[in-house]
This record gives sequence, structure tokens and C-alpha cells, in this order.
Amino acid sequence: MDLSIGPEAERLRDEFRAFFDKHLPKDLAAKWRAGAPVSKAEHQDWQRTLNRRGWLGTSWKKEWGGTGWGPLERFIYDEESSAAWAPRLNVPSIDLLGPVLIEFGTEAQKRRYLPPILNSDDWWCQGFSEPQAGSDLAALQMRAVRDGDHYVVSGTKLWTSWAQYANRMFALVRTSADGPKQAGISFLLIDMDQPGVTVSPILTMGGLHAVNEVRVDDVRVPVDNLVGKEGDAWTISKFLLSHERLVGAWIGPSLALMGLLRERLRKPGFDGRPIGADPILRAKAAEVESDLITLRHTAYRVLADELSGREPGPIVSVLKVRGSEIQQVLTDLLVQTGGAQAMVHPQTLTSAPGIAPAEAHLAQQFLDRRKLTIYGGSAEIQRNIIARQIVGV
Amino acid sequence: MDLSIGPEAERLRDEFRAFFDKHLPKDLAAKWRAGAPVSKAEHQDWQRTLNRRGWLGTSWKKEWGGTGWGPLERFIYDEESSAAWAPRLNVPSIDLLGPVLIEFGTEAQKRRYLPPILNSDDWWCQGFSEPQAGSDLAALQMRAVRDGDHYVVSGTKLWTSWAQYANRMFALVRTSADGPKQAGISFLLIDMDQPGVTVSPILTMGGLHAVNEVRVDDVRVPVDNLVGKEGDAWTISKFLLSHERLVGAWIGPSLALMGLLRERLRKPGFDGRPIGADPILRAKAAEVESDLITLRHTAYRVLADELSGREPGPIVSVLKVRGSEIQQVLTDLLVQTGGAQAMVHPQTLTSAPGIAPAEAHLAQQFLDRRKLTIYGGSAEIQRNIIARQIVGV
Amino acid sequence: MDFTYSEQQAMLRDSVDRFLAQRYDLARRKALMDDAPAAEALWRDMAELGWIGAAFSEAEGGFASSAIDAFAVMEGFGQRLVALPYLTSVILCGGLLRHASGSADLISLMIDGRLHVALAACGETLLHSPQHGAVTATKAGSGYVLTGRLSVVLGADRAHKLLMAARTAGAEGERHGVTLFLVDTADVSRRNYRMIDGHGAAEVTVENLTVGADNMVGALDGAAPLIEAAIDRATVMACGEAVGAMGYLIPTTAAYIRNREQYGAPLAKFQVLQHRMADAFIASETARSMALVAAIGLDGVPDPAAVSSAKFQVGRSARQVAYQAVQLHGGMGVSEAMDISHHYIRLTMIDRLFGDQAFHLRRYADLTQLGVSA
Amino acid sequence: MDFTYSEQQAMLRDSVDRFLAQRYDLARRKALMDDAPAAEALWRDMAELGWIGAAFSEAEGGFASSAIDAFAVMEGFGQRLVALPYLTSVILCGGLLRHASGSADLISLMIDGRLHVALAACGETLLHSPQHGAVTATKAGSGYVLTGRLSVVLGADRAHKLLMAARTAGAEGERHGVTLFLVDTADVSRRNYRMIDGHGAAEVTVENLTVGADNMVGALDGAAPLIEAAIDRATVMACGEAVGAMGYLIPTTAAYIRNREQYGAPLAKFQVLQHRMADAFIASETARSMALVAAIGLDGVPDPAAVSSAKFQVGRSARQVAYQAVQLHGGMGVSEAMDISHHYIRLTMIDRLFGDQAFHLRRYADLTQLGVSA
Repeated sequence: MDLSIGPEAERLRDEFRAFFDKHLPKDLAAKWRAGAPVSKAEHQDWQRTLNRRGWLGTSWKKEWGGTGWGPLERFIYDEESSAAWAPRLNVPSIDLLGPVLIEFGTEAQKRRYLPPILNSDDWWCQGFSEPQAGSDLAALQMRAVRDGDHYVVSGTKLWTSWAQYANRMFALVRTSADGPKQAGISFLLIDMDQPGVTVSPILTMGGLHAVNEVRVDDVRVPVDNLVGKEGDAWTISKFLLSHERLVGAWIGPSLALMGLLRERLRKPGFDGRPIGADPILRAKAAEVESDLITLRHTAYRVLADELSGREPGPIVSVLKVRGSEIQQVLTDLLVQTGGAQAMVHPQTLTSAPGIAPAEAHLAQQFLDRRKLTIYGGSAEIQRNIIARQIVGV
Repeated sequence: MDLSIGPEAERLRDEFRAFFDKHLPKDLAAKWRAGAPVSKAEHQDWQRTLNRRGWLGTSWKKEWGGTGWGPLERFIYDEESSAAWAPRLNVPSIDLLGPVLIEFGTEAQKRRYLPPILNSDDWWCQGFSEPQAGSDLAALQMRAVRDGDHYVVSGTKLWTSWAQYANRMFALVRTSADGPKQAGISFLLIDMDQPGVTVSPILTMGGLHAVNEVRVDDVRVPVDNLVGKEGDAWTISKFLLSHERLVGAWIGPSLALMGLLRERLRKPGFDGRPIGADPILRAKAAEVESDLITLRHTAYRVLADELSGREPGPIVSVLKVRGSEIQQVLTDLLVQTGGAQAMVHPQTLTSAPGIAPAEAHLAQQFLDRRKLTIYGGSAEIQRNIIARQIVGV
Repeated sequence: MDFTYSEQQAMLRDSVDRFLAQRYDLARRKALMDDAPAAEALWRDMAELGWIGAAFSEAEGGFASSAIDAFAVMEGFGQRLVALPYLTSVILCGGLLRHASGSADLISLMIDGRLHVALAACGETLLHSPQHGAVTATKAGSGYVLTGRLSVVLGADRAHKLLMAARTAGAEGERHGVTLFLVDTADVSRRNYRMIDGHGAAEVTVENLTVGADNMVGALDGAAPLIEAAIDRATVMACGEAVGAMGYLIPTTAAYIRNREQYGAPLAKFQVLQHRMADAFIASETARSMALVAAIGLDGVPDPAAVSSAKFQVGRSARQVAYQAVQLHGGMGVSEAMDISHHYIRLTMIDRLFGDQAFHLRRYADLTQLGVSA
Repeated sequence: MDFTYSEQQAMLRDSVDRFLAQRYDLARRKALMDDAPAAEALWRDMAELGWIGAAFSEAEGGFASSAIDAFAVMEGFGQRLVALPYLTSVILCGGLLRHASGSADLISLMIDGRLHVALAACGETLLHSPQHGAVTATKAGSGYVLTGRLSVVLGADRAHKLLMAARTAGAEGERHGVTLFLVDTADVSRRNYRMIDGHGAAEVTVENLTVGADNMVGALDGAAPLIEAAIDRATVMACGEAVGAMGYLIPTTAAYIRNREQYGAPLAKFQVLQHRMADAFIASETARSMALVAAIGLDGVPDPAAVSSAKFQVGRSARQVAYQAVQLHGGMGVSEAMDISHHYIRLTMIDRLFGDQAFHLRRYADLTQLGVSA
């Protein structure tokens, strides 16, 4: 047994650190660290900075402008990116659609869609969930009816993240009602800058606008925009999931939050003593840090399995379940360190110099993490998956 | 709203206290308090002391030598009995079979069986569970085949508490295999002092001998020993359960254990400071005490409902679930207060003056409580019951 | 032994329910946040129905036969997610006004719905530990000069007056030496905002504000025990609000999972979700028991240990019930368009308000001398 | 990056499995408790297979290429519920013997299976906090006179020698001033008994026992760090044992609920039980990760924080997995006739041994300066 990631990966880790230290704008990192909103332009600027260095398409093949990295490099990159408080990227474009197109797309699709992702001119959203198809994607109802060289698409997508920034959407659509439910679902690219596509905000807990409803009414989509063949969506989705394996563990972001928590615990609290002097809060912080480093090593186990070609099995679901829970605990503890100020609604603050920005977004971040055990395969579904494999029913 | 139990009940509570203080042998109370074994003879002596005062048949009508008390009096009696560390009585005789016979028995059955219970000459055990019928009693298989004036009974009962002390058993037996499973079950009284009845000990965690296997091979039982009619067992069992409503909350015993825990927390620990000075252990102790007084008041709510003729509903299952859990937590915390000594196996001690008797049985008690969430309607079944009523599926 | 509302209390509870069903919902709640006059008008209507008087004894000009009356109102408010300053003004400050000069008039104004007061005390905490604070009082003639800033004063945004705790003697952290002054909000500077749960608050700054001896509420240097008692009372009422909220969330969530289908079956068919509901019920009903006991205790000899036990139970249960209500509602549970998410936030706030679970466990242990050597 | 056993370690692990499958079961385990000669014979056979040597480096006469070797043995022992003093004698004391005079001979004897040693230290705790103790040493010529009593010395019942910690300087509770002495059990008085988990122990009394300077193990007054390091090593190995036990309980329980029918269906069909199994798996696998990391760390720079993190994780997970294994086995789970209940007890013991969860969380926080002002 051996914990080291090897000299090559260590060297890369140092390179990442140096790069983030030099090129990530301090004010952007500070905003992200405080949980304050980051504009689309700021996101794009940062993505372009990364792309100039060649580090945007971290799960793309080199021939398409990606890094050609394996899972280890990507994992370390994510850890360091989080540690530096670099904002999250447009994940649907970069980590989801990009690899899908490279794997399943036509040459034309690749040439048309990949470059604008890398130069951040295109912003994609992922249209999967629907009002009647949350956890159960097979139940989805957005129809795509063939009409000559086009599909006519109608239906509603729900919980679509950052659709308000997006000019394009990749969506699961029903191209057939025959056969098993899953077989009739296809993977379609939809231009959002056209009549018939309506994006309405869905505000979530704490007043955040991160998700949307996307209505599509009789929108004509060229058949060329079909990825793979009709009915291939299930295969593509499974491919996507295998890409999200380690991301759902939230290791990097949680390590960063833990650093924040450690820092806050050292500050004096309402009674003048360090906040972390409270033995109960201290024990809880120690527990979540232990949980986090434990999960980090569990992720490394999965990584080691992947690198040596072993199928990691139900541990992947373990990462998702524990990763979400740890995020929830961490943000809960962060709120606890903030006293009354942590419960202020930041969007209602006009100018209150007494409320430190560091406190102002703690509650919102805590509330935002509430969704983590719900979306992208709920905590219950992950446990079903684990149980199926270990109990075998 | 009003918390008082009324002057009459308060007076009775004082009477109980005075009586236990005067008549409960100190060494017996000390044994019970330490969790040390108590012999059958000691049990009988104590029951006879109670019976002389007229306080044994606490759920019996006066005409049969009982106290004629209502649920409030019984509850207070149980609280005070536990507070005084009086040993538990032969519950199957006194609190289960007694009321059943008074409600469902024939005049002959009452005359024959009730007096020897009160004078503690008879010791009954309850033959319900079977190897293939644990939680699911309807699956039970002990057969009772009619043969003239007798039933010929064959089968095996499992987990039969204190059968090693018992000379009689009331058992659920299958008198018919027709119709719905539950309808073929009858309630039968079986004399254990006869050939064909074999009691084998089942040792449970920590080496305790409290439960047994009872094999019954072709034993002839007079038809007169049937309680109620054939197939009545289900009705009788339900009657029994309503009697156990408040007992399953373990309020009195838990209050007594909490007193013990409080006492132990004041003692110096391995580092010379009071054991309870540890903030984590202290918080856990405070939590379980809060849980306990909360459950006690929840039991009083059920009691108040009963007294005013309202159906308490699923709260009864709440008492059982939380009552078991609290017992488990309390004994776990007690072990934590005992350091290394609490983990010694008391049955292997010959004479080790260094190991205080107070520590010697803590682990055994903790292990013994493990069963509480399993037997008598497991924690899972209680939750099914609650869910059925509040979700309504 | 009786754990049910009296006929009169049940009527009060029903009146709260009926009124709110007609006049208050999520949209109105949101609208009132930006519309102070409309909020005031609604408040006067509530006052006319006697809900504020329900928090004061007849001797004080109110209608309360017992503390349970206000508890019943709070339960109704919790059920319907009312975001108005009943808890912070009527309950928390109403009791303290008894010690103010001219208390009868003040209370009468409050009962009429024409006076909001906020408590500016306890430093940067969510209203526990009055031995801490940020306002200093310097003796000046027969009065005092107040200076200091509190960044979060709940209910101060629309308050007419503040009960402001100031350090008149001793050192920060000492119970002795805290004095309460009643000051007009016109005499302080405020920056108004809302808490994450939609309730109003303000940052309050006083600078060299001169107050007379008649502004003093209670005895000089002796406010800490008064504030603690007021907080204890408010804590129990907050428990009532949470009990109301849990009493709403459980049947609402049960109904949701009965109707919502996934994988071809109602969610309610999944045993795991059934048990979550059972656990929520266990949490809610036991918390209710302890909250009722603490509420009954308010009419008798003060039992702060019972209050802490109740607050701990309610905080823990409320968090659990709210968590599961959101989880079982799935995406709908986190949406601002549904009341579930707002209940989640409010119950999170109540868990922290007046001291969180760890605070009350420690206080319970302190008060009952748990783990202290004999 | 590699979290798998080497080929050699896998072979060792297999040999443990195969041997125990043939030579050890619940009945034999019980029998050996009252049959010391038979236990010794079995022990010698194990020694011949190299399992004791697997805990010592080649320089010491053993065969270990890494600490992982002994971890693999412990995992096998945990799986098969071995109640022999590998942990308390070989692991805990084996490392300390390195500091004894004549250590080569002692270790050689131990590797041959002919020497059991027990650690008499840490007062009345379950072997944490060596700054506490009950034996005093008084200087007498070039040696010391030992007096004191320890009521629980794990593994002392069948030990040939004791490593006895005594206070040679400083006050009770100080790390400086603890010295280890190697004494023959013939020179102390013992009352033997068993712990609740079936492992042997004894109460040990020394009265005016004179020991020479050559009995001293390690430096005068400096044993606390040595004992702590030995306990850290043993803690990681206990984690290995628990990981083995959990690795047994989960598939065994899964098989049980697949086969056991209640209400006309296999228990495995109940979703609540499926999720319990999933949670047990989550607990077990994450604990395994942290335990492996701590074990790998034993070969490098000591990282006591990783040890405490591992012990906390393993303790919490082990309790949870054992609880559910019993619960899902129903009545069978609490019966002494089945191994489930014995695993439950042993895992409860491991949770407490070398410091419980709260102890290790605090130690982790101390070591990593969590919550300490900068």
C-alpha cells in the first residue's frame, strides 16, 4: 500500500498552486469564498484565463483542445482549484457536454460546438429533470416529433441550473413512446436564443436564483442536433454519470470550507474566547474534518481503482452520499460560528457596515446545500443502489 | 392545562415511597440496582411482601384480590417501585395472565389459577415467539390437536423469558390451519411440570440467562385450559398489548438508571476530576435526561388521554420506540462512566476486591438492553404502525 | 392532569387559524415585508381580535387566563408561518414593559396594536446571555449617556421603541451591571434589513444618547435576571411556534408523498419514507410534550431547566422534521414558491434563537447540577 | 497510490483465513478460554505460520516488510473473532520490548510463541493516557521498589511478563516521570478473569517488589511517549480487527435477511432494512479507508492525528454496523450461540479500547490545533 500520488502528479499540483496564486483575481476568489454572487462575465473571464493556459477542457482529449488528463490529474486539479477558491466553471459545457460530444458527436457537431465552449462564448445548461420526472428520468415527457429535417420539441424542463446564463441547452427528449420507457429517449442540442424557449427563474431557499424552469413550445430543432442515434440518451447518460463519480464527493470544495471553518473557529466569539473553545462545537468540527479526510481517502481509493482498471462498485454512491452530507454539516457549522449576523438575509442589506461580508452569506450557503441530498440521484436512490449491490435483491 | 396528578394520587405516591423505604430489603434493592442476579426465592419473597400489603395485583380487579387501580395509580406505583430499586415482578403472571383470566377466563380457571399467582406459588412464562415466528406471530406453528377432552400439543417456543423459573406457561397455539392465519390461534394454559416439556437455556449477550427454548412434545393439555374460545388468541393478545402501553416506555426504570448515572458522574474519574466534568459526556447525559423527562411527560399525555377516554393513537408506539432507545443510551453512558472496570465479565470474577460491584454489571446491563428494540414489537414494526396511521397507506 | 387547550384557548386557536386562512398566505407574507402600512393594518386587525391581549394578564389590561393562551396563538402563527413581530415585541418586550415607568399606558398601546418594541441586548448573540453587550452607559447627572452598536436587533426595523441593555457597572460578561433603558427609535440610527427567515431586524447605533432615570426599566444594574426571564418566556413561545410548524409539516408532507408518483408508485409506498415520517412524528410529538410542560410552568414557579429541556427538544425535533419535509418534497421542497422551504428556514432560525441546542443542554446541566461533584 | 494488499500480504491474509476456518470457531473460542494449554498449543501453531513474526521487522528477527502485514493478520482475526492476546501482547508490548535490555532474546521468544507480555499502565482507563497510573516506584539503591494495584490489565491472565508503568518522578497526571519496568508475573499477585468480550485480563497487585536498573525499559521518567507510540500502533491494529469484523458482519447479515422470511417475504425485501445495510456499508467502507491510511502511516513519520481520526471513524462505524447486524438478526442476534452477538461485544470493546470516540476527537483537535486562537 502507498499513499503517494507520484512525483509527476506532485509537480503538477505545485504548478496548479502557482498558477492559481498568480492568475486568479483576488477579488473573485474573495467573493467565491464568501459565497457572494459571481457574474457571468466574471465566470467567462476566469474560464478564458484557464483556457489560455490550456487548462479548461480538463476532461477533454488533447486533439480537441483539452488537457488529455487522466482521473488523477483531474482530481488534483479540482482539489487545488477549490483550495484557491476559484469559482466553479460552467460544468454542463465543460465537464458534461464536451466529453459527450467527443465520445458520441459527429465530426460536424464537434467542430461546431467544442470551440465556443473553450473560448466561453457558449454557455450550456443541462435539461434533464421535468415536473413529473425528478429522480425517475424514465418518466420524462418533453416530446421531439420528427418533421422532415427537424424535430418539433415541446415540453418543460425543471430545476435547470444557470439556464438564465445559457444560450444553449442539451436535453433529454422523448422521440418515441413505444417499447421500454428508457429506449425512447434521445439526447438533443437546443439553441435557446429563439422564440418558443422561455426561461423562468425558480428561487430557492434563501432567495438564490440558480435554477430555472425552461419551457419549450413547438421549437424546431435540426435533426443534425441529435447526439448519437435516437434512443441513445440512456447510454450517454450513463457515460455522463461515470464522469461525475468523483465530483459528487465535493472533496475540494469541502476542504476549502473546512479551512474557512478552522479560521473562523480561531476568531473570538461573543464572549471574547475563540469560537472554537466551545468543546461541543469543537468536537463537531473535529468530527466533520475527520469525516472529510476519510472521504477524501475513500475518493483516492476509487481513483486508485480507476487507474488500475478495477470497477470500484458501490463505493461511488458512498462518495455521493457522504459528500453531500459533509457539505451540509460544514455549512451548518459555519453558520453556528457566525452568531446573529450569520442569519441576516444578505439580499436585504443595503449598507450595513456592522455586518461583515464574511458572515453575510453563511446562511445562504447553508440553505443552498440543502439540495445536495435531493438532486443528481437523491440520497435515497444512492442507498437503493448500494443495497442492490450488497444485499442483492 | 395542568400537570398535577391530584392530591389523591400524590398521597398514594407518598404511601408507596414510605412502604418501599420500610419493607424493601436493602440488600435486594442494592443487588437490583447493581444489575446483579436475583434468585427466584428472593423474587417470591418480595412478591409476597407486596401481596401482604395488597399491592401485587396492581392491574387486577378488587374481587380477585387486586388493587382495582386505574392507569394513573399503576403508573405512579411503577415509577415509585423503580425509584426504590424494587426488582421487577413475574410480569407474565401478574400483569399479563392475571388480567386476561379476569377478563376472558372461566370461573373455574379464575379460582384455580389466580390465587397461586398472588401468593407466588405459581410462576408463569409467556410462550409466544417461535423459531419461524418472531415479529410475525401469525406464522406460529405450535400445534394443539383436539383429542377428546384434551389437546395434544407439539412445537417449540423460543425466547421464553424466565421459563427456567416457571412451572406454568400460557401459550399461543395453532388449533386450526384453515382460514386466515390469525384465526386459527388459541390461548392455552400448559403445566410445565410434566414429561414432554423441556426447557433449554438460551444465553444472551454477556452470558445472561433470561430466555429459553421450550420444547413441547405430544403433551396432553385438558380442554379446560383453553382461555376463551378456539381462535380467540388474537383478541386476547390485543387486550394484552393495551395493557403494556405504558410499560414499554420504561419510565420508572429509566428514571432510576438516570439517578444512578447522575451519581456516577459526580464521582472522580481516572484523572481525579468528576467523571461528569467531561463536557461531551455531560452533554450526552443532559440530552438523555431531557429525552427521558420528555418521554415521561409524553407518557402522562397518554395517561391523561386514557383517563378521559380518548384513544391515544400512534403515540403509544412512540413510547415503545423512545423508551427502548433511552434505556440503551442510558446503559451505554453508564458503561462509559466505568472505565476499564465496566468492561469486566462479572461471571468470571472469583474474588477481586479491586473491581467494585457497582462497575461489575454495567456492561452486562448495557448488553441486555440490546434486545429492547427487537422484542415485543421491534422498533421497525412500531415505526410501521406509526406510519400506517399518519401516512395512511 | 390535562394536556389539552381549554375551551377558550381552543376558540382562540381556531380564530387564529380561520383569520390567517383568509388573510394570510405566502404571497401576502412576502408582500408585507415591503409594505409596512399594510403590515400595520393587519396587525391592528389582529390586535382587535384580542391576540395581543392574550399575552397579558387581566391586571395588565389583557385577557390572558394563562400563558397557554399566548402559546396557542404562537402555535397558530407557527402553522401559518406568520412573519410579524409577535414574538420579539409582544412576548419578549411585553413582559419587560411591566417594569417600565408608565407601563400601563405602554402595555395598553401595545395591546391595541400601536406599539412595537424590540429588545436590543445580548450583544452579537441571537438573544441569549444578557451579560454580554455592546452598549455602554456613562453616568451624566441623574441620567446616562448611551453609546454603542448592535448589528442585529430583531424586530427593530419597525419598532417604535427599543429596550436597550447597557453596561452601567462591572465588566463585560458580568451579570451585575446591566441596565435596561427604554429609548425611542427616533433617537437611534438604524439600518433596516431582513433576517434569512423574512423577519425584520436592524443594525442599531446609539451615539451619546442622553437618557433620564425615568427611561430606566427595572433596577439599576439588575436587568440581567429580568432579561433572562423574558427570554425564557419567549423561548417557550418560540417552542409553541415550532410545534405549530411541525404540526403543519407532517400531514402536509404525508399528503405530498401519497400523491406524488415516482417509478410508477406513490412515494408513500416506499418504506424508507414511511419510517422517515414515523421518525418525524416521534420527534414532533415528544417535543410537543416538553413544550407544553414548559408552557404550563410559565404560570407557576419559574423552571428554567424545563425551558432549556423544551428548547433543546424542540430545536432538535424541528430541525429533523424540517429536513425530512424538504427531503421528501424533493425539488419542490427547496423552492421559494412553496411554504415548505420557508418553514425550513424559520425552524432553523428558531433552533438558534435564544440559544441553540448545545447552549440549552449546557444550561440544563448547569441548572440541574449534572456532573458536578457533590 | 495503492490501497490493496501486496501479493505477500494477501497470501498472509489468506493463510490466516484458511487456518482459522479449520482450527477456530465459536465453540473452540469458548473452550480455549478455560483451557490454557490448548490455547498455548494453538498459539505456537500460529507462531510457526509466521503470524507473530509478521509484527516485527527483519532486523528484529521478524518477517514484516511493512506495518500492513500485521494489519492483514488483525483483519483476519477480526473477521474470525479471535480471542487470543495478539493485540495486547504481540502488537502492544512487542514494540515496547525493543527498548528492553536483552530485547533480541525476548522478541525471539515472542515470535516463537513462547512469551506473552501484558502492559500494566494507564491506571483505570482502557489503555489511554499513560500519564495516569497507580504504581509508585521508590528509589532503592540502583533499583526501585514498586507498589500499587491495577484492577484491569488486559492479557495479564496468561502473560509471562508485565511491562509495568510506575511513577518515578513528578505527580500523577504528568507525562514526565513515568518509567516502564519489565517484571515477571511470578513476582506479582494476580486475580484472573475475563473481559466481557472473552479476552483475558487480571487484577495485578505489586507490593514492595524490588526491580533492578536492567528491568527498566526505555529511559528513566521517559516512558509516556514510548507507551503512547505503542498504543497508537495498537490502535491502528485494533482498527484493522474492527475492519475485519465489519467485513464479516455485512455480508453475513445480508445473507441472513435474504433467507429469513417474515410476513411472507424475505426480510431483504423491506426497503428500510436495505437502507440499513447501505448505511452499514457506507460506515464500514469509509472507516476502512481511514484505517488503511493510518496503517500506511505507521511505516513513515508518525501521524497521531491520523491515528485518532481512524480510531474515531472505526469506533463510530463499528458500533453502527454491529448494532444493525444484531437488529437485523432479531432474536438470533442477541443469542450467545451465534457469533453476531460476540462481534457486537468485541466491537463495543474496540470502540472503548485505547480511548473512545470522544477521546480521539478531542485528541485529533488538540493535535491539529483545531479551535485554538492563532
